[in-house]
Parts: sequence; structure tokens; C-alpha cells
Amino acid sequence: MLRRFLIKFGQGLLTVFLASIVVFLAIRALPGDPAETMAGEDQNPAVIAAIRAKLGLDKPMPEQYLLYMWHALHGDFGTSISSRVPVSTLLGQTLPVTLQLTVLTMVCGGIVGMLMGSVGAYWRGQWPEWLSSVLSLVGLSVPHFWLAMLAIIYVGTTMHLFPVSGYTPLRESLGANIGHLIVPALILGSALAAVLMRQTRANMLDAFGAEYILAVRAKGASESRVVIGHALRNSLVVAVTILGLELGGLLSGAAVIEQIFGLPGIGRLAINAVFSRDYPVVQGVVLVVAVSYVAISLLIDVLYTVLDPRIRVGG
Amino acid sequence: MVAAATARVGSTPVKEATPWRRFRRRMIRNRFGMGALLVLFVLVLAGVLSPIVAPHPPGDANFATVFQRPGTVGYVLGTDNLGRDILSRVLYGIRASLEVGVLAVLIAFVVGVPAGLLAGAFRTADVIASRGTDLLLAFPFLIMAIGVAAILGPSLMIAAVAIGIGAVPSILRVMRVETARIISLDYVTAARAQGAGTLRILSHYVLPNAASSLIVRATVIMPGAILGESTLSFLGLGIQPPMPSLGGMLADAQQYAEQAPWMAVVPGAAIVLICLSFNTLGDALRDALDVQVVSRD
Amino acid sequence: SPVQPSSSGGGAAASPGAGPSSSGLAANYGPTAPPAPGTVKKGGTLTFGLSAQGDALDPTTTGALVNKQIFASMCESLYRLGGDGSINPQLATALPKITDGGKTYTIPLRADAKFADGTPFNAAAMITTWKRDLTDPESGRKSEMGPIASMKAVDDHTVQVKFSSPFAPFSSVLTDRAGIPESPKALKELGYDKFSTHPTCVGPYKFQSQVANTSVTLVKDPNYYDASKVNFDKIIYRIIPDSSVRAQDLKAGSIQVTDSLASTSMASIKSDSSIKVLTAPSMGYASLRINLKGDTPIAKSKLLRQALSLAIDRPTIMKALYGPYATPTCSPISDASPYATKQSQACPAYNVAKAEQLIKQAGVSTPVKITVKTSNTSDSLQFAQALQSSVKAAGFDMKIEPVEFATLLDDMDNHKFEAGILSWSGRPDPDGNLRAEMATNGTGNDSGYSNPQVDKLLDDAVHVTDTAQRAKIYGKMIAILNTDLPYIYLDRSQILVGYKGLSGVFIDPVGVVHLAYAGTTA
Amino acid sequence: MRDPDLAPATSDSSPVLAVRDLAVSFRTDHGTVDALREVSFEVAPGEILAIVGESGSGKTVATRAAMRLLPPNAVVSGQIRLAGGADVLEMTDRELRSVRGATASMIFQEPSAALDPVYRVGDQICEGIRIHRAVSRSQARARAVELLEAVGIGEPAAKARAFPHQLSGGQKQRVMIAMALALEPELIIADEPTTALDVTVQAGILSLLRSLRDRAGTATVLITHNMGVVAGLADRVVVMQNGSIVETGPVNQVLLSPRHPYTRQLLQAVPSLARVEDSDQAPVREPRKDLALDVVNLNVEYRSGLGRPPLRAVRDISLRVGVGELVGLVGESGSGKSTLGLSVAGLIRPVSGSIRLLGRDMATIRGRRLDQMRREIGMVFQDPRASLNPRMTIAEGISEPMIIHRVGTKAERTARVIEMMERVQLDPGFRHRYPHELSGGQRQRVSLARALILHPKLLIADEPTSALDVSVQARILELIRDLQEQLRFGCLFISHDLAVVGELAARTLVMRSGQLVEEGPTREVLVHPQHPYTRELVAAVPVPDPVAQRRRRELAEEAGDLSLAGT
Ligand SMILES: Nc1ncnc2c1ncn2[C@@H]1O[C@H](COP(=O)(O)OP(=O)(O)OP(=O)(O)O)[C@@H](O)[C@H]1O
Ligand SMILES: Nc1ncnc2c1ncn2[C@@H]1O[C@H](COP(=O)(O)OP(=O)(O)OP(=O)(O)O)[C@@H](O)[C@H]1O
Ligand SMILES: [Mg+2]
Ligand SMILES: [Mg+2]
Repeated sequence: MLRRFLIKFGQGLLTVFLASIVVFLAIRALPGDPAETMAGEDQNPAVIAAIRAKLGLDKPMPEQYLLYMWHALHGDFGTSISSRVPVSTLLGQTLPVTLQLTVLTMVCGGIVGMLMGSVGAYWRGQWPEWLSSVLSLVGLSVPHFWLAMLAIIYVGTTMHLFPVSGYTPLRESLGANIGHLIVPALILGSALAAVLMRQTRANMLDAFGAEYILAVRAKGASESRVVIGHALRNSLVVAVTILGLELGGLLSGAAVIEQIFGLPGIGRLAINAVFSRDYPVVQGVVLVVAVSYVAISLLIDVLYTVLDPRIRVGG
Repeated sequence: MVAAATARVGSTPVKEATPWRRFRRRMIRNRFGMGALLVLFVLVLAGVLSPIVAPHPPGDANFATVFQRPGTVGYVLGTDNLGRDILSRVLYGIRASLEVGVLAVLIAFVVGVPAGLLAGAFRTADVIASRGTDLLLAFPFLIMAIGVAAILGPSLMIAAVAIGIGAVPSILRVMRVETARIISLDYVTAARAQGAGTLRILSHYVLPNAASSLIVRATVIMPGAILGESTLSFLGLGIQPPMPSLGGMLADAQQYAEQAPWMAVVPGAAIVLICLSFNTLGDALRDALDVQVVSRD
Repeated sequence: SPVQPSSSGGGAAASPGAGPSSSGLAANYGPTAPPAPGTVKKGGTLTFGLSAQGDALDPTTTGALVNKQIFASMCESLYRLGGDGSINPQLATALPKITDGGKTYTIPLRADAKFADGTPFNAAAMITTWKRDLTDPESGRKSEMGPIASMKAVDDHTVQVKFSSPFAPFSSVLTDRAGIPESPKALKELGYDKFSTHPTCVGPYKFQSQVANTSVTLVKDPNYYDASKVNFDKIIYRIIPDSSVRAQDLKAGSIQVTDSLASTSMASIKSDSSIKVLTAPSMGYASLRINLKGDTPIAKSKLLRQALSLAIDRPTIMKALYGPYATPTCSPISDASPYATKQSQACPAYNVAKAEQLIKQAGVSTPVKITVKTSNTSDSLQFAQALQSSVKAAGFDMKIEPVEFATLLDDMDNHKFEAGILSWSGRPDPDGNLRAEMATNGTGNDSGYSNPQVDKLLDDAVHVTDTAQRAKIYGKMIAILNTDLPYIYLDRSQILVGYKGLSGVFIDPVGVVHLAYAGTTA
Repeated sequence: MRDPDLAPATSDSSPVLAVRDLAVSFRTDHGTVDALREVSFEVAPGEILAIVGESGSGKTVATRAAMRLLPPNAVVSGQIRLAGGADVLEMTDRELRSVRGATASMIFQEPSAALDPVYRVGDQICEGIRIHRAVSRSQARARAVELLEAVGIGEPAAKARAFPHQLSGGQKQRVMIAMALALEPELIIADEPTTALDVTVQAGILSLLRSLRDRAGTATVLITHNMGVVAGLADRVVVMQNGSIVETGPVNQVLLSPRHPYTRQLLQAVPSLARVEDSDQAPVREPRKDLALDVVNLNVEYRSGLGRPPLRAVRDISLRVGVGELVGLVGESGSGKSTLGLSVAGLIRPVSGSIRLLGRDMATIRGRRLDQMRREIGMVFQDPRASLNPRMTIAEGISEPMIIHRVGTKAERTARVIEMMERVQLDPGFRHRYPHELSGGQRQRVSLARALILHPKLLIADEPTSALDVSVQARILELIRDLQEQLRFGCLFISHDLAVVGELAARTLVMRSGQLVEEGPTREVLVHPQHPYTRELVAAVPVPDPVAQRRRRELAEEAGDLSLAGT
């Protein structure tokens, strides 16, 4: 057991290492030059060359990579080319924002999605299912940036219910912090809830065919217990899989929402960094995301055995 | 002896219900499912025939007719900020969006399902597939899309491929855990005892029993892909102009949310219609394949 | 610098193109004088909605336009641009005395100014900064500053710069970042590399903190020479990339000023009468760049390029896309510029018949295929599509190839394109634009244009200091350029700055918002 | 001790369960299936009513209807009253909930499907308790362990923490029983509660039911195929056939002087140990050559949780099955019989020991060759429901081995499926049904048909007839014997029914706690058992004569033999 865990852990490290190589090469394969972007108005070749030298971009690739890894292992992920801020500082500033957004989204979307899925499965073909289906369709078929725009115009500007954009750190004010994050979280959560709703509903319908559901009913269990405690519980593995994927996806994929709401998250950092070919930042972000995905997959594999004791994934 | 055995509990048999007949009957009897199928058929037809049925070329700007409201003569659904006919653009857009959606789902399935099955069944395959998806996921979808678009230039195909590949992990992971779960069940042990090879177990035992999850995945990925394309369009990485896509139209309309809401409403409604029909069809399929739960009708 | 046109704004020049105010809105720069006493409140915090995250906050190295907005409040320059394009003293006390046939500039400096860290501002400090500007390998200023031969402090408050050949644009250059003195103490303590972590200049506000991608916070600087006129305690520059969101934030009152409103937001902004809008014709412009090094009909035939230019219905396109907030142009010089002449601003009218005739004359069969690369933002794509529709009538079959912005820059640099649309933020002095783009070895010469006649005129123009004379030279040069057409100039957008509940806000023609004396309206 | 003839009949209190004119039909994709027509019966407080009858005659459906547990496609008419309350079919959900589990509880026929796979069995027992009684979690836990002990599960505290898949068939069944007994309801509906139990454990369970009746007046509806159990426990008997009740009456009358021809037919078919004693089989010797199966020193372990030692389910077992030989394997529930069967078929990897199947060493065969070799092995799993793919029709399931090994054309396969179904007494009209649309016994026959369809050389049958009524069972046993003679396959026949083993097997092995405690010719083992456990086992076999059975029980009680006290 411990051995298996260690092996997986090793594989995880290897994955992160591979990711670091791939991103290192991939970002350099993109056309466009950070030194050029950085030189800005002055496209003077001498300046560009000087910047390249300073960034070490004139060195052979393997050397660049080894240097990067060497520093990274010592906790130094380099300095952002465009803003001159250390990448670790940037990550430290953006990660908490995105984490908070993710947690809120998971709470809003995850719970609502699973509940709606249960409702849909239980009252199959009746109005509660209709309602939850319609809601999920809205979540599925309206783009985030649209919902965001509508929320900003109506909820933000017209009704003044929430700040239009921006961010307040948690330690400054909890209320303001949630105020800034709740609308984006609801928007992101709408899609998550929709996806979970459909998945949960389908898997629960499968579970409802099982005889143990009858046996639980025969004990006199309340319907909520039958539905949540047994049918939902038995269909959780897939939902958790999806949740894990979405969790990782949110950590990096909320870029558009972050952009619109002016949230200083890691997704926006990443997008801007790719656009400006800010190599160290892109590398840093990818490393963070890789580590989080590896950790999430490990966690989920452990969760599987808890959720369904018969399952043994990954040997 | 046999005669005695057969003269048993009474039943009034209809036509012999083979699984396929059962499936077809359940499908046909599902009003919503058939409705969805019909709508999809019309949508596909509209998309395919768009060069013929569209009243205007989709990309032709006409600066004399910008921001016409829906209902204007000659422009039934109005025009956009460049004076282009929204009806024509939606017709072409449906085609593009369906292409993106179908292509993305196909890619995701063709790669994800076999890989997930193998990963659920074999340890080595699992290591490769799981770590592979971790690696893939380490690159945030948008970063990957931007990267690909930067190298190859944005296009419909690339958007679809990027979205499809982006959806592979979710199919793969779901398939993997479903495989692992189903493989641990007694009827698979029974199949193994009969000498069923892994291939047969995966295709005849795991797949049908994971069908529910898979169908749902497909119906969720489809709108996801159509919207994903709109996000890519929003970032300028979508389909090439002047060809419209529904997502791209939405992205363009965002700036005119207050000024010309119909620019968003029309393609938005088309997307909702597509999503609605795919999801309804998916539900109907799932229900028709589900032999355990019998409909109450 | 090339400006990424996008709905999320790109600094001073928000959308592709720019234009003189001939057919657009009348410019409105706002009053430069401090608000009358009693009309504003003292204290409080001002929140500024900034359209983009800039690069390092370092006047020497920065290439980002948005940083100019922040510098306007914390890093004063020797000179400041007036609404009419005039140059006014700020940290200098008078315009430079130009002697020696335009080769020597003598500039008197303020004696009462102190850097934010208390270090006195003097000639030595200015020279220290310039030395850095000229020697720091990452300096973005070096090429702007012309052929400097030497500089010296004539006395504690007078600097003198000598050029090896006359360099007329220098005064104008000093209105920009090259004219910003940096605290010698801070430079020494932090080093060149880390100066941006705590930029220290002379200004009404001083740097307090920065969170990347979020905000820059400035506080009132008690050391400022005019500190009594400064009203706010604090200015927060909050980065809000989405232009519609900026407009909504302004309406909701969560920001009080924003540097750039999109023309598409104007309808919504107008519904709120408490919002005031300042406008300036941008110095920047959008152009269709033709790669003359390419092996394509359009590269080979001047006539074809002329036909293309004639086939573009500039006024209609601009009106459709930007309403009154952009104007057509055929020139890199803004109508408002003192260097604008009739010759330089001439723009042949849209003429399909003539375009068709020119194509025939060029001996090319229609449709003439042309592939245009453009940035892949929604705005640029719309713009390209409008062009595409417009030139179709004359027989051009234009294909749009959207590429990601950094790729576009790269492709253009390496002449890997047939034609491409790009915006340029523009400089107050025509030399800043034309030398980069049109000189044989210009750093922004993407088309690979090389015309000895133009090279010579460029040199001539910087060797004379008389404005009228220079204007004439530029007029001649532009006439040549408009027959050769390496770049087909398209439009010039209006800078739109919105604010609410404030007094004492004004902008300069580059679109920089000046808030030194601004305060909440009492 | 009450007199079963008198007690219930004289009781004039209102019945615990009164079923009147109950008719059930299922609307399915293949038309309407009438499962029950006009069935009426009553159960008085403290009465033990046995329902016997043909497999598929509607026993399960009738009792499930009593608790309103039929699937949504069932059409139910009639009247059902529980404990004198309202009509079950008319109750609100809330009323229904308060009745279920507390007033009447149910032991499901197939425990492996009826236990939620994701919860520990202890918690599942607790759940029922905590739904109806305000007790703390720890109290409920303690009660669960107590109950597990009462139903004869060794190491109850440890097994309470096990998940259903970690238990043997009989252990799961006892968990179901413990769950049903937990609240001491007025009525227990027990659907074949002892099919997976060896006779000694079965005796314990029956005595438990009886003592509950004596102590708390609990009534029981007992569905069973075991006439010995009926004789030992029941007060009254209902005989069902083809969806109707054909005979009902006090146990003595029905068993000793049956009126309906079907009842008579049923009783005649009851196998009995006595016949083994009478038969004079030639002495059988352990085969030397032509071995179908040769197992030497086999050890099989199950992994336990973190830090606990693995559970050794099979210890050092050696056994041989000759070609054409049928070897019976009997033993305690949970002793490792199924595990042995599974490992012999190569489905569980043993930790040590060798298995030679048809002359080939299983350890060296892998992959495709192993799959091909499995053509020669037929396997009947203990729990038919779990071992059938829910998404394959009966026909698909039975023909699956043919498809896997590419035998026959499509038409040939269909013909063979129909033939096989007829031979196992299944209506071929069922072939397009799905497993959940059959009765327990029908599913078991599907499983058997599947195992036999390719004419295997070795048959491993884990309780292949436990869910069958004796008349069908008799015919199935006959079928196995015929086929065996014809095809000369070796057979390892696992069963709790010593009479069946006695009838069929030439040699018999007895297992306990993972070990073989006795082996020899069946007659020797069953008539002159050597090992004390075997003796206990043989003594505990109930006989289908209520009078005789009662006498045996009284004798045993006098002798203080607790294991027999219940029979
Ligand atoms: N869900 C269903 N759909 C269709 N037919 C069903 C369904 N459930 C049971 N049946 C049929 O109803 C009849 C009665 O089934 P039931 O399970 O009551 O039999 P049983 O008497 O309990 O038999 P066994 O002793 O084999 O368990 C059987 O013929 C069976 O095939
Ligand atoms: N998957 C498993 N994990 C752990 N322990 C198990 C597992 N399966 C069975 N066991 C344990 O192994 C022992 C033997 O089980 P097995 O199923 O072989 O018994 P059996 O002789 O077939 O009993 P029965 O007659 O009740 O079916 C039991 O104690 C059981 O709890
Ligand atoms: Mg039954
Ligand atoms: Mg067993």
C-alpha cells in the first residue's frame, strides 16, 4: 500500500519533470520573441540582443534548461520578463485568488450540480426534472463571457448588488473578498453544475436499477436517504472524476472570467504571459498546474477506493 | 417434460423482443427523443444547405444597413455591426459550429475511450495514460490553444482539434474509472471464467455498462465544444473570417450587448437549440439502452 | 510601438487606427489649469481604471504605453505636451535654447524640485539618468535620443546636450519618458535592474506598492514642489482589461477615471450624464503594410497598391465601425500636429472606377488575390472584414489570415507576410514615426521599403529646427510615400477618456491623463 | 414448545399479514407478464407460514408486493393489510416507511445484490436500526455485532467492518438475516433465507427464528424449497404453482397427506439422505489416471486492509477429480469452498500450490491460451444474479461462450440456446428477457445452461440448484447426471444439500475453515462420518417429515446439542 503510494508519487514527479521539459520546448517553439516584446517601442537590434543575453536566451537550449531547473530546484523560478517581478512572487499573488475562486466555484457548482442531478433522476419525467434540465441547459449553452457581461451590466451596474470588477484580498475584508468572487464563482459554477447534473442524473438512474435500493427501502429508509445515501453515493465515482478534472481545469482555465472581472488570478497571468512570450511565467504556471493535477489525480485515486471498495485503479 | 416447462406463467407476448427491436421501439416511443432527432436533422440540413438557403453571403459587409433590427425587410433576423445578415450568418454558423462540435466529440472519443478502457484494465497502460493526461492537463486548455494557434494559425479545424484533445482527459478518466469499477464485478469474473478475452470483456461488458456515462459525456462535450470555440473566438483563436461560427458571432456581439442585443440572442438561441436537442437525444438514448429501469408509461 | 488592437484596449491608442479631428469629434483636452480653490475636496482616494498591465515601471526600459499613465502622476518630465501639440516646461523652467545650428540644447531646470526620496533634483541628477538611458543595455530610450555627442551641467540647474548633427525632435522627445529624471540615490541603491521595484521620481504622487496584474498604488508626495495643489491622498491604478467592464465600472462609480473607452461603449456611457468624456485625436494610426520584399503582384506593382488604397472606402468603414470616434487618414501625421500641411494630409477619395482602371493598367487580371495578416482579436478581425468587403468591389479578393499578436509582430519583422494590418501608437514628432517605418534601415520598416530620396528627406527634416520648414519637408516626403505606398494609411482613432465626479482632469494629445491637480468635485 | 398444529389456527387475533386477491403483472417491452393471479393468504401473529412451490411461481413477487417493493412497471391489484393497518397498496410514503423494517422486515433472496456494495455490512445493519430507533451510533454498532454473532458469523466485530464483496455467499445471507431481525418486527418475510448455509448454520438460524417467535410472537413468512426446513419450522404451508396457490393447510396435513397432484409430485422429488444409506454403490477409489483436475497443496489468500495479515481462505488443500467423476464439496459456510472453486478456474491467483487442469499446469498458462483452455471449463457461480451481465439478454448470456470460442453459426447458436433452455426447464420464450426480469431460480438455471452449453470437460458448480424447487431440482440433477455420463466431464459440485450430494457424487470432500477435514466415497462420508464436524453436519440434516423432525429436535435438545436444537 505504502509502496504503491510511493511508486505513484514517483510517477507524479516524473510527470512534473516531463511537463517542465515540454513547456520549456513548446514555448520556445512559438513564433515571437520575448526580447522583442520586451524591447517594446524600441526595436533596436542591439537592445534586443542585450536583452536576450540578459535573459540567457543566447545560450544553447539544454544549458538554458538545466540552469532553469537548477534554479527552480532552489525555489527560484526566474523573473517575469515583462514585469520584472520574480515568478514566485507572481504565483504567490495570483494563486490564492484562483484557489479561492475555485473553492467557491466547487462549493456552488458541485453541490448544486449533484443535488440537481439527484432531483433529475428521482423525479424522472416530472416537473422537477424539467426544471433542473432547463437550468443545466442554460449552464451548458450560455458562454461564460456572456453571463459575465450580463451580470456586470445588471447585477453590478444597475442593481449595485456586487462590485463590477476587481479584487480584495481575504485578509483585508472577508465580505469584500466574497463580494468580488461570488459572481464569477456562480458563473463558473453554472457550467460545472450543469455538467455534474447531467452526469449524476445518468449514473443515478443506473444505480436506481439495483436491488440494494429495494433492500434499503425495505428497511423503511426515507427517500432522501435512499436517494442521497445510496443511489447518489453509488454513483459518486464518476462525479468525483469529473469534479477532479474540473478542479484542475479551474485552477488554470478561469482565464476569461478573470480577465473580464479583473481578477488577478493565475489563469489571466498565464494568458498574458503566453501572449507576451513571458517564458519564465509560462513555465512557472505550467509547473504549478502540473503539480496540482498530479496531486489531484493521486488524491482521486485514493478517493476511489473509499467511494467504491471494489475498485482498484492503477493496480 | 419440456412441454410442461413451457406452459408456465401466462404472458401475452407481442412480437419477439430482440434487444435491437426493444431499443428501436423505446426510441420511437420517446416523443422528446424523436423531436430532438427531428430538430437536429433540420439543423444539419440547414447547415448543409446554407449556401442555397441563406439569403445573403455571410461575410458581405454592407455599411448602409448596420444594426438593423430583426423584422426588417430583407433581414428577417436583423443585421450586425457590419451590416451583415444575421440569418445567413446563423445558417452558416450552425454548420461551422456543428462541425466543431462533432469533430471535437469524435476526437475525444476516438482517443479517450480506447485509452480509458486500457487504462482501467492494465496497469502499464494506466501509468502511461494517467501520466499522459496529467501531462496534457498541465497545459491549461487556453494556453495550449493559443500555442497551437500561434504556430499553425487559427482555424476551425485547429479549434476543433484543440477542443477535442482538451476533452480527451475527461473521457479517458471517466472511462478508466468505469472500467476499473465494472471489471471488479462478478459478471465480469463470470465472463472471464468462460474464456472471454480482455478485448471482449471491454467491448461487451464494460462498454455497454458504461454507456450511460459515455453518452452523457458526449452530450456535454458537444455544447462545451461549441462554446469553447466561442471562447477561442473571443480570444481571436477561432474560425477564420468571413466565415461565421455561432460562438464567434456571440463573441463579436459581446461589445454590443446593450446596443444590439439581437446580435447575441439569435446565435445564442441557435446554440441553445443545438444543446437542447443533443441533450434530449442523449437522454433518450440512455433511457432506451437502460434495460433495468422500465419506463412508467 | 505596435499596438495590439483589442477590445481590451492597448493603452493610449485603443482601437486600430487614429485620425485627425477633421471629420471626427472636436478634441477636448480638458482644462490644464488647477481647479479653482473651493471647487474640489481635499483628500480621498482616486481609483483609475487602467486598460492593461504594463511592463516594468521604469522610465528607462519601459515600452508599454499604459505605464505613461502612471508616470504622469509620479514621474514628471522636463516638458509636457499641450493640447495643441505645443511643448510646455514642467521640470524645466523654459524651452531649450538651441544653438550651434541645432546641435546644442541648453535647458534650465527647476530649483525647487525634490525626488520622492528627498534627494534634490538638479543637473547632475538629470545627467545621471540620461547616462543610464544611453548605456543601460535594456534602455528603450537610447534610439529616441538622437546622436548625442556629450552632455554637461552648465551649473547646478542648467544642463547642456550636444549632438554630433542637428537633432530637431529632441524637445519633443523630452516630453516623453526620456525627459523623466530618476532619483540618483534610488538608482544607486536599487541598481538599474531593480529600479522598477520602487521607481523614484519627481511627481505629485509617489510609488507605494504594486501587485502585478492588479494594481499600482501611489500616495501623495509631500516633497513635491507644488504639493499644496495636490488633492487626493492616494491614487490606485486598477487594471481592468475589458473595455466594456471599464465602462460599467465607471458608470457604477467604482472607478473615477479610465484611460480608454471603446467606441462601442460610448452609447452606454452617454446614458450617464455624470460621466464626462475627454477626447483627443490619437497620434497613432493603423496602416496596411505591404511587404515589398515579397514576390507578389502587390509588392511588385505600385499601381496595384494605389488601386488598393483607392478601393478602400475609409470614411464609410470608420463610421460603421467606430461612429464618430475615428477618422480616415492617409498620413502618419495627425491633423492636429504643428507639422500637418495640406500636402501631408491629402487623401484621395474612394474611387472604384479609378481603382479598376489602375488594375487594368497594371496588367493584372481580376480578381487580384491578396492575403492580409491581422491580429486575431475580435476588433482587428472586424476591421479586416470591413476592408475585405470594401475592396471587393474594385476586384480585390482579400483573404484574411488572423495570427496571434506576437506572431504577427514576428512575421512582420521577418517579412513573412504579403500584407498586414498593424496599429502604431505614434509619437508627437513625425521623425519618431517616419524614421522607424520608412528609413532604409528603420527599426520598424516592415515593408522593406528603401528610397534614397526619402532617406535624405528624413535627415533633412531633423537638421532644421524651424517647424514650418520641417513641415514642408514632411509634406514632400508623404507625397512620395503616397505614390509608392509601402504602407497604406487607414485611420486614426479618437482617444476617449472618461471620468466621473472629478475636477481638474486633463489629457494631452498622446492620451495621457493628468491628475496632478485633480480632486473630487465639491 | 407449542404444537404447530394448534398454535396459529386457534389464535383469533387479527392477522399480521392478510393478502386478498392479489394479482400482479409486469408491463414489459415484450408484452405483459402475468406473474400472480388472485392470490390470498393470511399470517397470524406468531405463526410461521411456509410458501413452497415451483421456481418462478410468484413467491418472491407475492411477498415483495406485500411490502410494496415491486418495480414501477408492475401492475398490482388486490388488498394487502399489514398488522391490521391500512392497505399497503394505499399507504402514503410516510406510513409505508414506518411499517417497513419496523413492523415487517424482509430477507432478500439474493443477498449479494441486496447489499449496498459501498458500505460496510455493519453499517448497513446499523442503518436499519437507526432509522427506526433513537439510538446512538455506538449502540447501534454494538447491536450489529451482537446480531452478527447471533447468526453464527465468527469474528463478528471484524466481519462487521467488511464490505459485502469480502464475505462468502452464506455470510452475506446471514448479514441479510441479521438486518431483518435487528428490530424484532412483528413479521419477517424470509425469501429463501438459508440456501447458502450449511445445515448446521441453517439449524442455528431456524432456531433463532423459532425463539423469536416464542419470545416476541414474531410471525414469519418463509419461502423455501427445503422440505426439511418446512417440516421443522412451519405451522402452515402454502403451495404455489404458476402464479396461483394450489394448496394450503397445516404443515402436517400438506406434507403427510398432500391433496393437490403438484404437491404430491413435489414431495416425491425430495432427495433424502436415507436413500444414500440404502443405495449400495460400488466402493469408489481415488482416481489415478485421467485426471480432470489435480490440485496439490493449494493455498489462497485475500488481502486485508492496511497492516492486517492477509486472510488465508484455503489452506493446503489437495484434491483430484477424475475424468467423468463427480466430486461433491460440502462444508461450513465461509470455509472457502467458493474460493477454492474460483482459484481452480484460474480466477484467483493462489499464493502457493499447483493446479493441473486436464493435464496442464495452470500456473504456466496465461493470456490467450488460458482463455482458450477455459472452453473446457464450465462454471456455475454461487450467486446467479451478480454473475449475469445485466445488459445481456438471457439468450446472449447463454450463447456467450459459443461466441467467445467461435462455435457455430448464428442460427446454430440460437438453436442450441433454445435446446439448452429447454433442458434446464426454462421457457425459451424468456430468451430475450434481461436477467432482472426472471425469478431467482430461473436465473440460476440460466447460469447452469451457460456453463453447460459448450459441453465442458470440467464443471465447477457452486450451489447450482440451491434456488430450485425440488421437482425442478430433481430434473436438473438428472440432466447433470445424463450429460456427465454422455460427455464424461469431471465435476466439482459444491453444495450444502447433503442429500443432493449423496445422490450425485461418487466421492465427497468436507471443508472447514479453509481445510479439508474429510474425504472419501460419498456413502462412507455421509453414512459413516469420521470427523466430528462431518458427524455434526450429517446429524443436522432436516428430514421432510414434520413428526419425525420434531422428534429429532426434542431428542437433540435433551442431549443439549445446541446445533441441532433449531432443526
Ligand atoms: N421485473 C419483472 N419483469 C418481468 N417478469 C418478471 C419480473 N420479475 C419476475 N418476473 C416473472 O414473474 C414470475 C414470478 O417470479 P418470482 O420471482 O416471484 O418467482 P419465485 O416464485 O420467487 O421463483 P424462484 O423460486 O425461482 O425464486 C417469474 O416467471 C418471473 O419470470
Ligand atoms: N474478496 C474477499 N476479500 C476478503 N475476504 C474474502 C473475500 N471473499 C471471501 N472472503 C472470505 O474468505 C472466506 C471464505 O469465503 P468463501 O466465499 O470461499 O466461502 P464459502 O465456503 O464459499 O462459503 P459459503 O458457503 O457461505 O458460500 C470467508 O471467511 C470470507 O469472509
Ligand atoms: Mg424467488
Ligand atoms: Mg460460497
